[in-house]
Amino acid sequence: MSNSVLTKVREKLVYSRPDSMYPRKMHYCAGCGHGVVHKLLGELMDELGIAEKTILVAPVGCAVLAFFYFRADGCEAAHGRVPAVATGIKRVHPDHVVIGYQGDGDLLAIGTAETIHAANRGENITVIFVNNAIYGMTGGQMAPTSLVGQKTKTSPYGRKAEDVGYPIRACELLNTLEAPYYIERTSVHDVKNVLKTKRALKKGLMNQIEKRGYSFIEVLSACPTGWGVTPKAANLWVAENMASVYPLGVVRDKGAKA
Amino acid sequence: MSNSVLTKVREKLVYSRPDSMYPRKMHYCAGCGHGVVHKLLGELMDELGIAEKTILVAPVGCAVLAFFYFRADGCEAAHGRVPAVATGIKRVHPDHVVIGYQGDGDLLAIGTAETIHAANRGENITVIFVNNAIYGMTGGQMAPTSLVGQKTKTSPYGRKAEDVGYPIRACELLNTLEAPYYIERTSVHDVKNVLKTKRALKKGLMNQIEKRGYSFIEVLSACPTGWGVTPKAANLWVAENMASVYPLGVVRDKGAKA
Amino acid sequence: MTATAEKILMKGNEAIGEAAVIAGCRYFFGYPITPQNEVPAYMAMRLPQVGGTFLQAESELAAINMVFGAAAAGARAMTSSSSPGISLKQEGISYLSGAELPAVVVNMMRGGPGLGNIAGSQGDYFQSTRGGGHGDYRHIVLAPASVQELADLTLLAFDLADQYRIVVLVLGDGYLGQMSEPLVLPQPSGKQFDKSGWALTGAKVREQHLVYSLLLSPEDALEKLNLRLQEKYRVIEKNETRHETYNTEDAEYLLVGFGMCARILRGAVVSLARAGVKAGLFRPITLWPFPYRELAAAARGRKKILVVEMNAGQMVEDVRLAVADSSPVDFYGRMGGMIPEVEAIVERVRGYVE
Amino acid sequence: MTATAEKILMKGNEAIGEAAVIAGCRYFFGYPITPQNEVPAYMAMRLPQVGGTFLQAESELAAINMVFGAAAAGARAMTSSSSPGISLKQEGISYLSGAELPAVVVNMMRGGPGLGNIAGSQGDYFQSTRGGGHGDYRHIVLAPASVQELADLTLLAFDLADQYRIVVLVLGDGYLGQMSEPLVLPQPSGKQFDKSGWALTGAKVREQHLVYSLLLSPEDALEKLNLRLQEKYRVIEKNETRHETYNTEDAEYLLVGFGMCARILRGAVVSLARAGVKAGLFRPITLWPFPYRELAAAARGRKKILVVEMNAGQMVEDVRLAVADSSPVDFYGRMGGMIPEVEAIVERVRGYVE
Amino acid sequence: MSKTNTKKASPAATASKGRPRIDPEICKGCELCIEACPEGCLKLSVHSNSQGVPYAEYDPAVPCTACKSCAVICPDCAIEIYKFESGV
Amino acid sequence: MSKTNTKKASPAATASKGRPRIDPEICKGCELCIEACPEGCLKLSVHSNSQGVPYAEYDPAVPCTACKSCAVICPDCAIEIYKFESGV
Amino acid sequence: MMTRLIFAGYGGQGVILAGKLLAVAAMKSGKCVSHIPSYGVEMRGGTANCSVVVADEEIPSPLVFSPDIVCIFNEPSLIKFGPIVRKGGLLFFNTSLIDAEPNVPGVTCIPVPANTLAEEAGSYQTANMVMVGALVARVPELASLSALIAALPSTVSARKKDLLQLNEKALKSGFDLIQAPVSR
Amino acid sequence: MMTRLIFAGYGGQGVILAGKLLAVAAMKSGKCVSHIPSYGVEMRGGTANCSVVVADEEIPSPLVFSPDIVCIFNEPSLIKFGPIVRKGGLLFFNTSLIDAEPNVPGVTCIPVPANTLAEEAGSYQTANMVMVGALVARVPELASLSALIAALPSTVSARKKDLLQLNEKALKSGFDLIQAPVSR
Ligand SMILES: Cc1ncc(C[n+]2csc(CCOP(=O)(O)OP(=O)(O)O)c2C)c(N)n1
Ligand SMILES: Cc1ncc(C[n+]2csc(CCOP(=O)(O)OP(=O)(O)O)c2C)c(N)n1
Ligand code: SF4
Ligand code: SF4
Ligand code: SF4
Ligand code: SF4
Ligand code: SF4
Ligand code: SF4
Ligand SMILES: [Mg+2]
Ligand SMILES: [Mg+2]
Repeated sequence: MSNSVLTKVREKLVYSRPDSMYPRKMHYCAGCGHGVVHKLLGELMDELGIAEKTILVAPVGCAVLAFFYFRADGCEAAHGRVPAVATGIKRVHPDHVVIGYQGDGDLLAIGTAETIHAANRGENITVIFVNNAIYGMTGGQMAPTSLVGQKTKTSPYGRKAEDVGYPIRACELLNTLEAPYYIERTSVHDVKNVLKTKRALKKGLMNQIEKRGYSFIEVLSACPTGWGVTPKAANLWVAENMASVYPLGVVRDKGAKA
Repeated sequence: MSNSVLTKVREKLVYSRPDSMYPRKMHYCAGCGHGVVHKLLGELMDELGIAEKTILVAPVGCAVLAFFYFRADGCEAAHGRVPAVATGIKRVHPDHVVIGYQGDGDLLAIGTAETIHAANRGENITVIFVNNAIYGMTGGQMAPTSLVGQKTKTSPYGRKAEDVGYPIRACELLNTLEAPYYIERTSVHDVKNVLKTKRALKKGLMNQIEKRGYSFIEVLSACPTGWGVTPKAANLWVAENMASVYPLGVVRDKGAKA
Repeated sequence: MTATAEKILMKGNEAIGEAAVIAGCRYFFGYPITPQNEVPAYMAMRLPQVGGTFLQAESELAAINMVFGAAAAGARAMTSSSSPGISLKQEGISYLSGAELPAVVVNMMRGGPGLGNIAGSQGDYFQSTRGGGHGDYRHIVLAPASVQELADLTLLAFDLADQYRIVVLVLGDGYLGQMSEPLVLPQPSGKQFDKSGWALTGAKVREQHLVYSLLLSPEDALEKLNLRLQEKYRVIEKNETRHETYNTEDAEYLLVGFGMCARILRGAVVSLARAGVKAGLFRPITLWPFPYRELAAAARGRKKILVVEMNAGQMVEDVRLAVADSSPVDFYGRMGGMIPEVEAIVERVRGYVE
Repeated sequence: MTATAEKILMKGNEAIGEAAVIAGCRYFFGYPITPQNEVPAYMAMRLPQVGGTFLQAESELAAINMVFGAAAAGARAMTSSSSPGISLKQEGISYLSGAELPAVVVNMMRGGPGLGNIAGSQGDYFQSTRGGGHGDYRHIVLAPASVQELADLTLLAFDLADQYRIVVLVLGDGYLGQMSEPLVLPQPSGKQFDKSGWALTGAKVREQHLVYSLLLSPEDALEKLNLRLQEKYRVIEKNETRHETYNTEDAEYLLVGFGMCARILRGAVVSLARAGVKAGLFRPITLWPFPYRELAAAARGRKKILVVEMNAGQMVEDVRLAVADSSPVDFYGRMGGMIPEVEAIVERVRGYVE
Repeated sequence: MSKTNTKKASPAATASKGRPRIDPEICKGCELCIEACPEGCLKLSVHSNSQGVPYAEYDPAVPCTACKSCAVICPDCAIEIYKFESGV
Repeated sequence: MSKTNTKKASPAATASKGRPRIDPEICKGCELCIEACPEGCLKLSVHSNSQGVPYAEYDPAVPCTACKSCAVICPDCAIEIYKFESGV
Repeated sequence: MMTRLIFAGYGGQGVILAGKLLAVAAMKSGKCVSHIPSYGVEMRGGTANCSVVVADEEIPSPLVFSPDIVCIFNEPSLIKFGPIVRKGGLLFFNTSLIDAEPNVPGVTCIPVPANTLAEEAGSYQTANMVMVGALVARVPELASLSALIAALPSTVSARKKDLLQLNEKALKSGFDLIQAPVSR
Repeated sequence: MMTRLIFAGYGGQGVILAGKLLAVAAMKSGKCVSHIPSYGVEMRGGTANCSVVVADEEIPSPLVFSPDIVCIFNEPSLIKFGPIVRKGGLLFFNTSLIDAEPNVPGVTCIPVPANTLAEEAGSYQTANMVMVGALVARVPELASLSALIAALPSTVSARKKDLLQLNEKALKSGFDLIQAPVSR
């Protein structure tokens, strides 16, 4: 890269791959939101110095290999069972940072019961919920969060609310429970929201470190492949279509000063 | 029974076992709320004339034999899967009256996912949820709805909220979904509330008959055996302890005139 | 296969879907899992066209129990999944079996155990033939070996299910599901099955119908159910055992395999014949009921039996049970989604000759 | 049993719980189901007393996956259930097996299929020994026949699980779980197992540890795992096969049964001896690995082998595999929660004599 | 039960408007009807049914208003209510 | 991409405050960085990486403010940002 | 020696505990014993029963199908278990709740006014103890009265520890009932 | 006769479709055929390939481990599949994206400027067709050009029906590329 006029200028590296992540190319599609969330998690592991006591529980979904990218211990969970596996780990290691990472099929379809009950127990874990309104890994089937009218492999004529119901809002669902400490919905469709997501994830991790209880961060995230559009168009779709169904913001924060 | 002074008076039978119920002695313990709910259901089958097109899906729980008591078709469902079985039936027979009957363990523990998703699809069924804050059939273990501090076989030191969380409120949980048409919580701990419960059940059945969609009636119900108290004391406990945690009343009614 | 019927090139998973539609199946409940995703996708597209219901369930558990409901209501219903998803359905399958409901379940097996991978495998033979669920039940297991058979046996599955009020498992694998082959669409069998004696259709003008498997009294109820089931199973063993042989007349070596392996073994038999080695193929088509007697007869007098599976050796137990001490039984298996190659089998058999 | 140790009368299910506590198990995750409810109830009472964690999971699925987490974290963890609940755990057990995690699972079998009833049964033998879940895995299956053994074998189960990084299934039945018998509490084995090489304890000062079974490449990864598992299974078959015989020396008839049936058969042997009929008992203690070789040896030269089970005939297949054509094998079974009576067995054997 | 008997059973009892009929074999003796009766008409029998359970019985000395409360609360459909028609 | 180029790249561009460094082998060509750069510094290369994917590249003609937007949005950690230190 | 017993009555009458007490006492006396309650989704709060086996040798099955001895606390249990007692067996029955004289050919029927004696002993809840006392008085090879008394503390649940004295008294009163003709 | 082929390139280059078209054409010509895509959780949007077998007899395995013929669309695929072609086999490679001349001993390498010809034919998306055209020109026993053209409508997805003409043109241009020296 030639920048000849400025050759004398000292350069300072101000942004780079987080140390807590291996220098491995991630397997996600171009423009996939999972990558962004991973990066934020890596950055926070750096900032909070928690990689060495983190245990990341990966879902079955596109993020099935998530633990390969972090310099931390990692665990698989059967499809939907991340909260149960994370519970098992956390009960054994109450001082470690146990992070559950899940997609919408994993967390809100097959794993509905585990999600609700871990939240209801107020397990002191941090759950990161990547909502991309589709089953990415299996090739684009309807998710519980797919929008009304959305065409997928298993809703080829568009999601019909009368037949299969409406998108489920995880944050609002969990907000009916007493135990959860912190619930927020964010998005990674543009720079501003990526940074907001980072703040939310940080809060979620801090809550756990400080033993305040269960934190849940839902991240609206693009799946260009599953939606059959370009990454740009996908992020636009998040902003224009998803964010209205899934309002961004803090849903609950027991730690917020009133 | 001697009523000699009145022998000449003509008697009219104004209350008796509903015709839709077989003259069988029910297997429930003395004072069990399930019996009351069954009776109401029988009365409504009479009043609405629906027994012959009713298919009752019984849970695994003390009500596992529910279908033995009604002159209607009946179906078993594996523990927690009543909503799935009812969905299968209803999709085949959209004009029949499909009633799901479930206990708190069945509906809110093992069957959490099925409960939420059938509600979210807005299946045109009527779900009767008998909440007795305990696993009756298996001998009194903690249920998702057991109260904080409640001693059960699996919470011998009393339910600790910090450890296993708070009682879950099914109506409020389902009320975060868009599809359900009608959600109400009632109780059968005294005569007034029994009659209210009947009205709620009627509404739930009428909604189905009129194809309005999913109805959910939660009934607070005594389990004297599981709680280890007399029936009287049990009904008192419902009134004094359960009703404050589980507020009675209509949670949602899309059919109500605003 | 009628001579005039048109051949189309179709993917195995889609052939299953179309065959089910031809069979009159109008209710499909499923949950996505690779490598069978084309089955639900096909049904999602196709069933609405014929007035049927496709429903993506919230999980495999929900799916199998929706099938329970639809079957209890008297409909032809099916679900489809792959290994981990089939494990989740075991409780439901046991319930279907206990309640004697007819249903078709498709398992396009993938590499296991655990999450494993999505390549084709035959690692679920034991689960399929010995009941992965609890209790003494059996289901009919059909093992197709081509796209044509995926269609034909799916069609048959619905008839058998209704005839015997039993679960029928169509046991394929990821490779069969993903491959495309020429297919002549099968014709509906035209068989009718009367369900009016038990199906839940509303108790108007008749006694109530109940569908359940809770039988509290061991002696008077549950043992009786079990005895009835066992009796039914004996009838099925008698009438529905299916197998196929190829080149067995004067074979010195008998190759035994099912599904994908059977076609590879057929290739090996051809190769061996070219090399002057007399080998034949015995291929169970029903894995339960297993063709014990037929295999015992076919095995008699052979120098060696070679069982080939895409697993660590499961059907080989049934082969041993059939053959007992009459001929030595050898096993060759590939695991984790690997598929045996014709050459490896030829080599193994030539080893016997030398 | 040490001579000085005090005997207490304890219920089978509670003996399991106390033995687990003695074994150092501090994590129990379960979901209620009859006839094993005293296990979780006991643990709910007992674990808090020793600083352990009892957690009633929201379902059997959650329970087995919590065990997965706790085992991955390096702890001794267990779950317990009965037939339908065990069916639901099959996926999780396959995952545990694929990830090679040590765990103890208790199944107090009840009558099936479906909801069945809550009486004791042995209907899950196939599921237990052939892997009800998907893929080529095995778990060690221990079949206690008394309250004392429920305790002793539960203790052993934890050691075996850790030693081989495998799931160990303690396979009892409702009758064993509900009955009370004299028990001498077992002593901890004192064995230590180093989990520092793989357990999830935080990647401080070491490489990351990962617990998973997703192995995408069939050839390089998943087949390798399977080969390693099979190798391990061969070692276990060699070292851990357990059985017991009674009165077999000059027996003309060999009775074979496990668990509850074994004690009834022992009674039959005694009765037959009184009647002058020479019968002996062969009792597999490990159902997997099954004592094929030992049984083959014990069966040689007997006039008849009688297999007795509380099911429609499941272990009898393993007996046939062991015995092959060497002696005729007969079967007597009761189902649906029924238990064979000594008299019926005596009668059957006397029938052979005449 | 003391509570029950003191409820409303005033000495100057008017004539009954009806009566409950309790099937002693179906009754499980839960006493909920006794609790529910606003008139205090019901009490637990000193006898037991064939299951060995003392059952609820109507005390005809205490006039019944045929209000049905007892029947409504009875979990076991053990109670029928008969209303006395005016004319003879 | 036309949009990108007209964004802010005024002819009277001030000197860069920094620069992004994009690893072409890690880049998947999603173009999100291009979209995100407020200065219009980035474009898709006419070349492809060894995976055959055209990657994003920095156009040094357009001054970079080292605002990090491109790096923040990049899902693949393909971008490093270097800030030019004043002194020297 | 192998004696197979069934205790049967209503749930709540303490039949399970009666069996347990006998089993513990026999165990402490060096016998092989087994105890198993019946369990089932029967009428909740209905009848309850348990099987007890006391033997000198290992016990094959804890379930008792044709008992040598039954202890019957109420009528429904008499109807159910009376007919299955083996020829030559014993049938103890609670005359306080059973009006009719049992008619079981080949079986010796022993009347025990269990509730009456229990109430005399201080609590109607100890009818089960009266029965066990009577049982061992008649069949001393099962366990001695002193073994039963010694087994009480470990058998009776913690909540009911204050009833220990009453239980002992009831045991003795049942024992004396049978022993009486002999000792007096 | 049994010919085993692999088509390999990037996802999106239409290699699966190329294989499918050949299979359909061969099937319509009375051959036994099989087609199977590779599938896996590989780098998403990464390489794709499919195996095709065309034979006169029943096909044992649709998977091809040592192909007789490979059609290679990009460099990573050349690296992966070049070495496994059996001795005496053919390797068609897309010179538009592959710079180096493949060095595979014992294998005949046939250069096809697939993208270039496709663009000339009107759309760069039809490079797959160019390749199939070239393939059957060189190996006519697989299928005829006319059979391929006849197979087009049933193979190309509905959304792309408007591309039918372009596809046909591309097929022909690939065919002509190889036939040229002979026919001219
Ligand atoms: C028991 C089971 N059922 C189904 C699958 C198949 N499966 C894998 S990932 C997945 C869903 C993925 O969707 P999501 O959770 O939204 O994650 P994404 O890929 O979109 O990030 C499914 C159904 C499985 N592996 N196991
Ligand atoms: C898969 C499975 N798990 C557990 C059980 C055991 N079980 C039967 S009923 C029941 C819970 C009953 O509680 P609830 O649903 O609240 O009903 P209730 O008896 O209180 O009316 C349980 C856990 C079972 N039969 N199947
Ligand atoms: S399929 Fe969707 S979620 Fe999965 S990696 Fe690709 S873009 Fe991401
Ligand atoms: S245990 Fe409870 S819920 Fe069950 S029948 Fe008895 S009182 Fe009713
Ligand atoms: S009807 Fe009313 S007044 Fe009469 S007994 Fe019943 S509750 Fe009492
Ligand atoms: S409420 Fe019914 S069951 Fe209860 S005591 Fe009264 S009559 Fe009997
Ligand atoms: S740092 Fe900012 S100005 Fe520089 S290239 Fe990136 S987005 Fe553009
Ligand atoms: S955002 Fe990253 S991956 Fe995407 S084009 Fe830019 S540098 Fe490449
Ligand atoms: Mg998703
Ligand atoms: Mg309950």
